[in-house]
Amino acid sequence: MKKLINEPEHIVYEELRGIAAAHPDLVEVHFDPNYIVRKGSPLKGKVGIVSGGGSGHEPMHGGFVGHGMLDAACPGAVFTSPTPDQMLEATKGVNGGAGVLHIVKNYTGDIMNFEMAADLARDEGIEVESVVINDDVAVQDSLYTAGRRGVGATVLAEKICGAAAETRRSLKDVANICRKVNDRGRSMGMALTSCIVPHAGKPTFSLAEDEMEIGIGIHGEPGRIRMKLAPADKIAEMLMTSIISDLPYKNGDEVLLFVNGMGGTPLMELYVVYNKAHEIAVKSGLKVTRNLIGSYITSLEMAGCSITLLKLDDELTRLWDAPVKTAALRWGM
Amino acid sequence: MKKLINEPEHIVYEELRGIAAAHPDLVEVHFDPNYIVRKGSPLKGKVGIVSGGGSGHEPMHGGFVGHGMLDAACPGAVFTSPTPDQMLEATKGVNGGAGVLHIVKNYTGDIMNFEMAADLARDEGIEVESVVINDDVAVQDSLYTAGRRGVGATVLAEKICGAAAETRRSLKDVANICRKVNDRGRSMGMALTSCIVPHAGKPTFSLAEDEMEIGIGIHGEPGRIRMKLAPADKIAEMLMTSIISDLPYKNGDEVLLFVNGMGGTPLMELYVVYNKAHEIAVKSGLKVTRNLIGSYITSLEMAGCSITLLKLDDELTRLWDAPVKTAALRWGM
Amino acid sequence: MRISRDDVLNWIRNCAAAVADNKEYLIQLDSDIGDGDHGANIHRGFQAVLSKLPTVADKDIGTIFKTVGFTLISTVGGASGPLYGALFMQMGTVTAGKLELTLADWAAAIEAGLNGVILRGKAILGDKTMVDALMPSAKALHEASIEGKSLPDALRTCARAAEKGMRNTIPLVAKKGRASYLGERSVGHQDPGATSSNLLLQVAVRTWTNGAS
Amino acid sequence: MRISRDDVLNWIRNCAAAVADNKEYLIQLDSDIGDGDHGANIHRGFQAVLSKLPTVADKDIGTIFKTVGFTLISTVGGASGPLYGALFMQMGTVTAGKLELTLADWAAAIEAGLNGVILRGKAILGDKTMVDALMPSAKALHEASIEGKSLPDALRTCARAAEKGMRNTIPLVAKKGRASYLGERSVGHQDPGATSSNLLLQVAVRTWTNGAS
Ligand SMILES: Nc1ncnc2c1ncn2[C@@H]1O[C@H](COP(=O)(O)OP(=O)(O)O)[C@@H](O)[C@H]1O
Ligand SMILES: Nc1ncnc2c1ncn2[C@@H]1O[C@H](COP(=O)(O)OP(=O)(O)O)[C@@H](O)[C@H]1O
Ligand SMILES: [Mg+2]
Ligand SMILES: [Mg+2]
Ligand SMILES: [Mg+2]
Ligand SMILES: [Mg+2]
Repeated sequence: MKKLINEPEHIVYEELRGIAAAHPDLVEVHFDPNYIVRKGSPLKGKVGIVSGGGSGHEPMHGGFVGHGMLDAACPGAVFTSPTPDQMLEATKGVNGGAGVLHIVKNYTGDIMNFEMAADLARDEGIEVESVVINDDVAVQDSLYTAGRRGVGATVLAEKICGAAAETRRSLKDVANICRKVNDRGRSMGMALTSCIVPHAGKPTFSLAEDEMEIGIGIHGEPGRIRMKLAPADKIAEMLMTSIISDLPYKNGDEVLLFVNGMGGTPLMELYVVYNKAHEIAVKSGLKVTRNLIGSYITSLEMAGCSITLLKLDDELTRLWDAPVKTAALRWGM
Repeated sequence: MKKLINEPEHIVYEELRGIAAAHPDLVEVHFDPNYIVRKGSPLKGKVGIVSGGGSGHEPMHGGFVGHGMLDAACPGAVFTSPTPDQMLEATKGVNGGAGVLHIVKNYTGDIMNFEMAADLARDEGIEVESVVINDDVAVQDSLYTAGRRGVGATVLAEKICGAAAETRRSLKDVANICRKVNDRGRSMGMALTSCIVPHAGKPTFSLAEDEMEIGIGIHGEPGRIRMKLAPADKIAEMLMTSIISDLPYKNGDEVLLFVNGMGGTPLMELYVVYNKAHEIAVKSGLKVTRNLIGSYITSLEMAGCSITLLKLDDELTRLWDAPVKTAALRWGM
Repeated sequence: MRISRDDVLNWIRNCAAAVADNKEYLIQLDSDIGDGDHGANIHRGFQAVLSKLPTVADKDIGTIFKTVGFTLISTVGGASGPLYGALFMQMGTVTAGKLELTLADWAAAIEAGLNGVILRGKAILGDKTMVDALMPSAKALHEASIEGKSLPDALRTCARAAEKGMRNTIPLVAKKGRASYLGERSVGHQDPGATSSNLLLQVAVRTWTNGAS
Repeated sequence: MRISRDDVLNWIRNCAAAVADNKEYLIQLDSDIGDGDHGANIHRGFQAVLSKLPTVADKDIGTIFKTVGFTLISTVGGASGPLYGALFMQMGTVTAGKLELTLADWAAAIEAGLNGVILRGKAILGDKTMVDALMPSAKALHEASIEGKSLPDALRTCARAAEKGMRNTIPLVAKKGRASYLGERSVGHQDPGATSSNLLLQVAVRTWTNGAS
């Protein structure tokens, strides 16, 4: 296991200490229970936005805490949903009287732990809305599965909802905008290599030199299909075709095209994928008016990528463009 | 070779097309010869800043073209210095009458190719200054080597010089600021894995599961020492000790601490390294007043990190904080 | 033939030890069809339980179970944290105030715990989850209690049912939890949660047929 | 016994073919003590030369060499681009206007080329670079020319010197170029640039001792 770590059990703690040391201007890091909260929280009259999930997906979510995005992030152990006490404390810490939105990725553990936290927060008189993100088109039917996973659209939802909350929109509004992002966003991912969960110490799955997995999530779980390694253009085509045919996107739609690295794939390759994905979007009649390229929702050191498409409208575009100041996403300020 | 690519020979071309498609608001991409130039160039009366080098280090340099940083970047083949015609065309394209600064990393190839380009540009009546970045403390003595390599300080020099040029400082001033950054910056890197040069198709060097290389550059060249894999804290200590003792930094100095990923190492691990590096800096009496954490100067998909320290003063801090708007580094606008 | 408070405490301690021993095995099972953390998750939880236990060792069994449940909820995370939390919380509710348990009490506790798991996780038998180990166990205990079996016999029947339920998950297609993303590819693998549930019930036999019984 | 323009063109074409054949080998050598691109670099360059060659095939030898040099400069990159560029540019300068070369001309061309490489790269003999293959070759040609050797003999002596110079780089510690970063670890490896330089001179023998002579 080749990682820059000390003891696997300490990785999240040391990472959080690193974040605390690096970004005291943006965030405060609380321990026991662990959560990262925006500096100066709670903001009176502003809807608080809390997200969270297992660690190992950085910069999501801790790197997205700050002006115009999240008010708090709750990191669990690696690939393990955080516990309700974390979300409860974070929720209390960011409640400025306008209520708190929980942005929850659709995983059994995240759902249940956030549910318990929301119940506990409501018991303490805090208004909480939860929106579940489930944009992964690789998972087909919630009758036979735990439902579609929440992946790339989460990053977009956090940015867009954060912008809405910054303008003092109501909890109901912000939650509805979050649902809108989820309704209009679709993603699919693939892996060239597995990742290694630190406490496991070896790859979660093994892929031969000439194999890849299509339809993976972000937890090193095997994908839907194992295939022979294909060129980047073919991979972009497989992902884009599944995504575009799912929504379906219509001719003339304005979209945000997000090409995401899984953690071990360098930016150079993401631009090669972007090149083809953009071309396919245009050929399909879509107008790519916004984009995001980089490793924003990762799976430890996994090599691979995911693609997310979000159908934009004026409101979403405006909110996407609004200023944001976080460790990992920043513009306009 | 597990990469998101099509043909190895096309990787730079396709990447450049991806960049062109992704960032038409920031840059224009020229082909044959290849260079990326800031939108709206040349800017009258502004010193133009040109850098370049082999591809495979993204986002450096193409991701740094834009307001407040580079005016142009010249990408060579993977790990191969670009050719003089690229730098010549880029220099002509960004010359707004105030001269052009070439920021050159100290590699034999880069030096010679940039030298030829500068001569050719001068022949065409353009004032050119060249500053060579050589901040890698892993390489000890230019009597016995090609001299210290240019690594992490390059990113900082490009940001800081870009800010200076933006305020219409003279070519001489901007070049002097660049030299100052180089004089006050020191770096050292390490690798957990080799990278694979696309046209080679296999790792440049091979490391056993329990080995690492200390003192590597950014071209997959082997480092100075091969060692048993050590914990992140120990690695941070080795790098920081070499860096701090080299300058030497003095008690009370304000510094920028830059923890850089080599391409295959996820952000999570960089924060673990940052945690210790920051602690060591503080213990050594340094004040970490600015920092940068992420994969900014990479070596394809190599896993590993480098650390750069830059001794700040008011001028450098102000220039670092100035607005920048590029694909990979952005704040204040 | 009762289960004393000390028996209960010993069971919990032995569970923690058994989970520690099986941590890698559970990680391996979860790597095959999940995300490779189940062993680490419940190990972390039971270690926290171990350090919490002394603070409630003189309380009633209900309080002890509830404390275990609460501790698991705030330390395990993932899917299994709330589920094992619910199991122990519900076991605590129906044993509130008790200082010892009859076979009927134990059967009722496991049944209540199972219902807690089902209420939270909404899995049914055959979804390839811990429910596949817990439901047959609860049923076996319930029947053994009605049939008037001895406590050791009942525990053994229960453990056999748990093990069988666990093995039965192997050919199933997962319908709940992370393994469900794999669809048909989940076939041929034993569910990690069913495996850890079976472990707890095997430990009960080991602990109580040498000790209390 | 002269080297005609066609001979020169054939030599260049054969060099391109030899570089293509040895691409992987040169990449391997450069991976050991450099960055693994030397084979790809000069292959890219000589491919560009091949497509440029027809445009100057009817020009004098000096123009042909200069065109080769200029093409290498604008397509190879890295350290070897400017260096091989300088080699051919200087060869072109001293053969300007010529339509055929004597042994003395060829010796002068290689010597001028070597000086171009030294002027650009500032390496001395023993720095573990292409100079270690080129310098003995230039010397051998010069002496052969003075001694009045036949062209084939001179080419063979030169090629032997080049090969020896190349082999001599193996035990050296690199002092210039990328391999110098390795310090003592560069010992035991043959320099890629010396290897490609030797290749060009071996091809000269092969081409011109079957053809012109
Ligand atoms: N909805 C559910 N109902 C019952 N048990 C479930 C459910 N979802 C998952 N499980 C159980 O949880 C186990 C996985 O736990 P764990 O690995 O700790 O959490 P996670 O899946 O979040 O990583 C599965 O093996 C399964 O037995
Ligand atoms: N200063 C120098 N003088 C002469 N030859 C040099 C010098 N530096 C490097 N070389 C030659 O260049 C070769 C490497 O070329 P190449 O791999 O194409 O470029 P790079 O080192 O930039 O990757 C070396 O093997 C060496 O023979
Ligand atoms: Mg998990
Ligand atoms: Mg090179
Ligand atoms: Mg799991
Ligand atoms: Mg090389």
